[in-house]
Amino acid sequence: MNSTAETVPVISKVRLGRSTSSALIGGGIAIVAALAIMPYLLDERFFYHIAILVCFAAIGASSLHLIIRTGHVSLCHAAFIGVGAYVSANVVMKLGFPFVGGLVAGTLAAAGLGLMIGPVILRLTGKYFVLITFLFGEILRMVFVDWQSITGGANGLSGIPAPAPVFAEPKYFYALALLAATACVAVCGRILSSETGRFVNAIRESEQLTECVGVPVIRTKVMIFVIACGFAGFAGALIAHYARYISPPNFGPLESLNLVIMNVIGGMQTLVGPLLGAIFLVLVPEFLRGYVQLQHIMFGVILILVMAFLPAGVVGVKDWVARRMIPHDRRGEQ
Amino acid sequence: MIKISRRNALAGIAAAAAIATVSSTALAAETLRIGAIGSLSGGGTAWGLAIKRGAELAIDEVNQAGGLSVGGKNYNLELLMYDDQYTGQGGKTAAERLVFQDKVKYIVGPIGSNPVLSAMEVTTPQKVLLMSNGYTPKILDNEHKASYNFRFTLTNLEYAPSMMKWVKENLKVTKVGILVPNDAIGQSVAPPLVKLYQDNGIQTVVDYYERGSKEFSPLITRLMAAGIDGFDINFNAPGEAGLMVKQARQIGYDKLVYQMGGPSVPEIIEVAGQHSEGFISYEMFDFDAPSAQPFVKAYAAKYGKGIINSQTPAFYNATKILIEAIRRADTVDDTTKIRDAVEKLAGYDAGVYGPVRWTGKAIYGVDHQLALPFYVVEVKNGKPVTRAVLSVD
Amino acid sequence: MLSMLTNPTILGQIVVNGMSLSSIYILVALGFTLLFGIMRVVNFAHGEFAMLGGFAMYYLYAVFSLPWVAAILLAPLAVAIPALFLEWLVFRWFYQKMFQSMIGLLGLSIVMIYSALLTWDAFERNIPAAFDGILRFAGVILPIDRLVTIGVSALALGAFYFLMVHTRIGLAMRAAAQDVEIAGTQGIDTRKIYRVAFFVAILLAALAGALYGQVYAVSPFMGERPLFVAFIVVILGGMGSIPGAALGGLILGFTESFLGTFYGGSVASYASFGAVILLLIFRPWGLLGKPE
Amino acid sequence: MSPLLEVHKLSRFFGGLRAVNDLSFTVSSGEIFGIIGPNGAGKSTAVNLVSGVTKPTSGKVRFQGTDVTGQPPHKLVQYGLARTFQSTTVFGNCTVEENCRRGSYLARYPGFFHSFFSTSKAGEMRQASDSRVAEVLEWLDLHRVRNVRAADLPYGAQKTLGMAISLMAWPKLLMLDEPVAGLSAAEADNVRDTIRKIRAEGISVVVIDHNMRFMAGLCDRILVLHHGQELAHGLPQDVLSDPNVIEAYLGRRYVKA
Repeated sequence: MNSTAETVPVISKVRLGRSTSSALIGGGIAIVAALAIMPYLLDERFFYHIAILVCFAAIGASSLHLIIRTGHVSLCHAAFIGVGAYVSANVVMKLGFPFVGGLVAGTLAAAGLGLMIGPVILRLTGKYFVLITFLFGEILRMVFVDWQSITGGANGLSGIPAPAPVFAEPKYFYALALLAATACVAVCGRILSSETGRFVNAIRESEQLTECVGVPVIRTKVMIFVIACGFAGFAGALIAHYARYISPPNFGPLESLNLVIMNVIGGMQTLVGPLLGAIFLVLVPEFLRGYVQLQHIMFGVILILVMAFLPAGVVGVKDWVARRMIPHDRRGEQ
Repeated sequence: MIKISRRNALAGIAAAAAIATVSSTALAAETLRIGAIGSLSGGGTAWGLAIKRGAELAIDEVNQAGGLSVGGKNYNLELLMYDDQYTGQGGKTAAERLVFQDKVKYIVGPIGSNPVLSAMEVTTPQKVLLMSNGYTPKILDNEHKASYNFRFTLTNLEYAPSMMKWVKENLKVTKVGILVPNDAIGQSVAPPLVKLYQDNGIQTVVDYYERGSKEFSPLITRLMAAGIDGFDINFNAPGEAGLMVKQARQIGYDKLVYQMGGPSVPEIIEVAGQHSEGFISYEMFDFDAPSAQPFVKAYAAKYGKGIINSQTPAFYNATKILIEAIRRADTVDDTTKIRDAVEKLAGYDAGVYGPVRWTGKAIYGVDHQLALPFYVVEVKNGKPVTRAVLSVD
Repeated sequence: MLSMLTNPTILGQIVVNGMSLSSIYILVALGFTLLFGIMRVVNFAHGEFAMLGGFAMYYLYAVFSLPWVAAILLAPLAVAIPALFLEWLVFRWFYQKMFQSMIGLLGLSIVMIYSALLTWDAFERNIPAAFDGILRFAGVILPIDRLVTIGVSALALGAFYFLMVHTRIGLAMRAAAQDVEIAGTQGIDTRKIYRVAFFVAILLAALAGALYGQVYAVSPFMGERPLFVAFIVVILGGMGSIPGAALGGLILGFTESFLGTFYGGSVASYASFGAVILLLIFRPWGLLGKPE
Repeated sequence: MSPLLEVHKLSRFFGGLRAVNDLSFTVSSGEIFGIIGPNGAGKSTAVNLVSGVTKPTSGKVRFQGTDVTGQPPHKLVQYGLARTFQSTTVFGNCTVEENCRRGSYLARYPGFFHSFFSTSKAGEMRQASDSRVAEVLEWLDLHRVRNVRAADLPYGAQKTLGMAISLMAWPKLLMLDEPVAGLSAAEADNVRDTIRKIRAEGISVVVIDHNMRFMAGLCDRILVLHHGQELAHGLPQDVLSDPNVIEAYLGRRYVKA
């Protein structure tokens, strides 16, 4: 037993690149912060619009990241965004509540739906969870299309009011969206860095072992799922009152898949991943939009290249840099 | 890809600059840009290409004739088009970019209620002209009366009454089966259509299917069991409509198949082949008409001999009308003047549909709906043959 | 309703529709599940190989006017052989990486669809039916092209079954599907197995696409529906289970046919999704899959 | 002294297969109790049934006089009944120390609210748990490798770490599923010493293994399972000389020899 200490490498040795990697993460946060204030420097309405879309994507992707950290990849997250959007729009337009009422109702409705289905579907793991959430998202989309009295059917709901007249201007709405996104990411980050995060990580790495040290696994997963769905509903309410017009394709399986892509492209291991992914997935198609008929082909090639050469996502660039700096480092396969 | 993310990493400014360079390809003093929005992704791609090609043909014509002279200057026209992915979100983003980033003053497209309604939220407050096509009445009938929107193809509200009269007199159906997609078009048009049939004393059996289905035999079997003597394949995308005709015949349905509205007949003939014989249809454009031949030739020269989507002439027409209005208003900036010029364009003939006539006041409160002639055709020996030419009342 | 159930014409119709739907679903799903079972690859580009099969059939049969039998045999090969280059270029990076493969191959699917769009334009093409006509049999109307579809699929399934059960390479593939590492240590050349499995999977997808294209129509977007269906069929039967894919395809085809006829399109969609969700909750490994 | 654990007529059927059938035994405080049997005898199913991982078809499990039949594993840990697994014993990607922190959920986790706002209650619990982690690591001789990634430990040390994780919850009874499977003789001896150390702290241990030599030298009492049923039950030397047991293990022809 005593000999073990000499025969195995100590972890600090392996992680020679620790300071470089934390510098890179810090750098990532600095880039995000710089991008966040950039629209105000440029002061162009279209940049505000794009920045707002990044904020929405960031809330969606980082809340999905919470679920992913429990080891479950949900393919119906956009459907929960839809629940928040439709509930908020209805509460404001039909019941006459102010925007805040819609925001709260949308958040609670999505969280409530998460609480209803979470205990059932979170018993499934891995690919089975992916599949059941895919089907559930598809059913919700069909409900959005068919429940015409509430959702306006396939034609959607139009004429949704802005949160306040001043927020009809993207410049001011961006402040709201940025605040919301920052708060959401901060809460997600705090959950993951707290003791709760420790046991969330444990659940992902081995559900069985974690259950047997006394962690109520299902209850913890449901709690995280409900919080994440709540954030999705929150984002949905914001989207409804920004776009002023919502329709089912905004909340379909393709959008859910986009949120997963943000996580995978950015990196599923840390919260920085989905943030980079959100920026990536909003900006890259915008770069390409001008190449009218080639845009999709270029985007597809980018997806293939990132996944083939950075299997850990864009965040994995730091490992790639580290490998260059430390020639004999261990392979960073995940 | 690594290049892009590094660029992000180095400075956000660079990213923004890159967006700007991609979109604003050197605004030369002599270039006038016309915006376009259309779906170039997924199932709506055929329509996006129709907008793109129709507008390009109209612009080419003007440029080849030496450009457009307005206010003493001569402009070379250029089309700037963005994809809307056939969604509301995409329509809004494309409109934001055209209006605020590229400072475009007039937009042709999009097609489809979702992208039109959300693009409208951006363009109308900025007084940007939107020459679009979608089935929902809200495109013209909204809180901004005297808006900056015009519609260039007919919807069921325009053509259905005259079409119904013709169907009732000539086809003598008593019980009609209708299959519609469960999407924005289907949900907009099916209820008024059913009501119209009922008002004319004709029974209906309606069923919805999910967009993207290819197998309609079960649904048609169901309609047959209900004892229909007419099958109206209204409002389906061309491929789906063609499959419905083919599959109905294949499972032994031998009564009438027709459509009171919807896609063009050549596409249905292509998909259904010999089974399309005897099919009767509303048709928005007659590609065999002598007046259409210059357009058809120009299309084939530029895009090959494939089937021409019937929205293509509509957007060719829309672009030509827009250009003519700019010429008459004698301004490229004052969109209110240009709009007024569009409204007063009655009698102008863009070449493919005959003289312009505006309608819509009774239904939408504003005369911004182009009144087009439309046709009833029957497929004989694999060719559409015109049986009647109808017009909006 | 009751009169519909007892009407032999309608019942016959339902069965033939169900069988022909099922047979195409099974062909697509088999390849999808084979790739997942052996390489842990979620091939989101699977439908696009079916699309290429459709175009290959279009050119061979409708444009070059080859005899139908030659066209239906050559079309899958015309797709699967060049596809081996894609295996080398793209797929091999994603073996044994479930999520990376999902996103990377989604990228491939996008590239394939929009390259096809640039090449072939968006409109739908018809492949003239080889066996047009109706067989009337005891009051039941049977479209002959459906029967041909069923027959060709059955032959392909039989050949596939023979390959998997009675050949060495099939045995090796089944071993690899069980556990790649163990198969590797037992002297099975996994790289070769991967290539063969890929070839077979693409062959089946392209054959499905050729049949699908002839029964329906050919266009760059025609792969979306088969992929969607393959996904559901494979969930239903059990990811990676080959008999499961066959059973899942049969069930889905018949459900769509029965429910569509009796209750209409909407009910058919809700009911089939709901049923699959219930199945996942109570038997997540699918009808014929194995629990992990 | 009343028994710590009472298992009464426990059965579990999978379809037609009787994985465990009518199994009864008791474990007293401070005892090392062994369950042996050939592969497929139902040993792991038996542990799973007692520890709540699998629900029994019939029968009762009582712990300290309380009926805990069918309770989920995390509840049983609260009662004081912990276990290890045959294959997944540690969190491979974390350090040894982090493994132990994850094991001490009950002592460490103050609830979502306290943990989110890092209240003083959370701080106290964290400190208490950290010192307990240090104590256990020292006790089981793992403190030198506390910063090593668990997957990089030798297999024998991983098994010890697995026990350390379970011990973080202060159990009264620890169930070990094949603790020496795949270990060398020297490593197995190490594990045996560790198990004795644990018992010396007053913690009862239930060990499941098929290695007779190892079990005979360790356990106070042994139960032999065969085809899901009890074949013999008693002191190690009596059980191991039982002809039925020898037959089950080695085959009929060895019985007379």
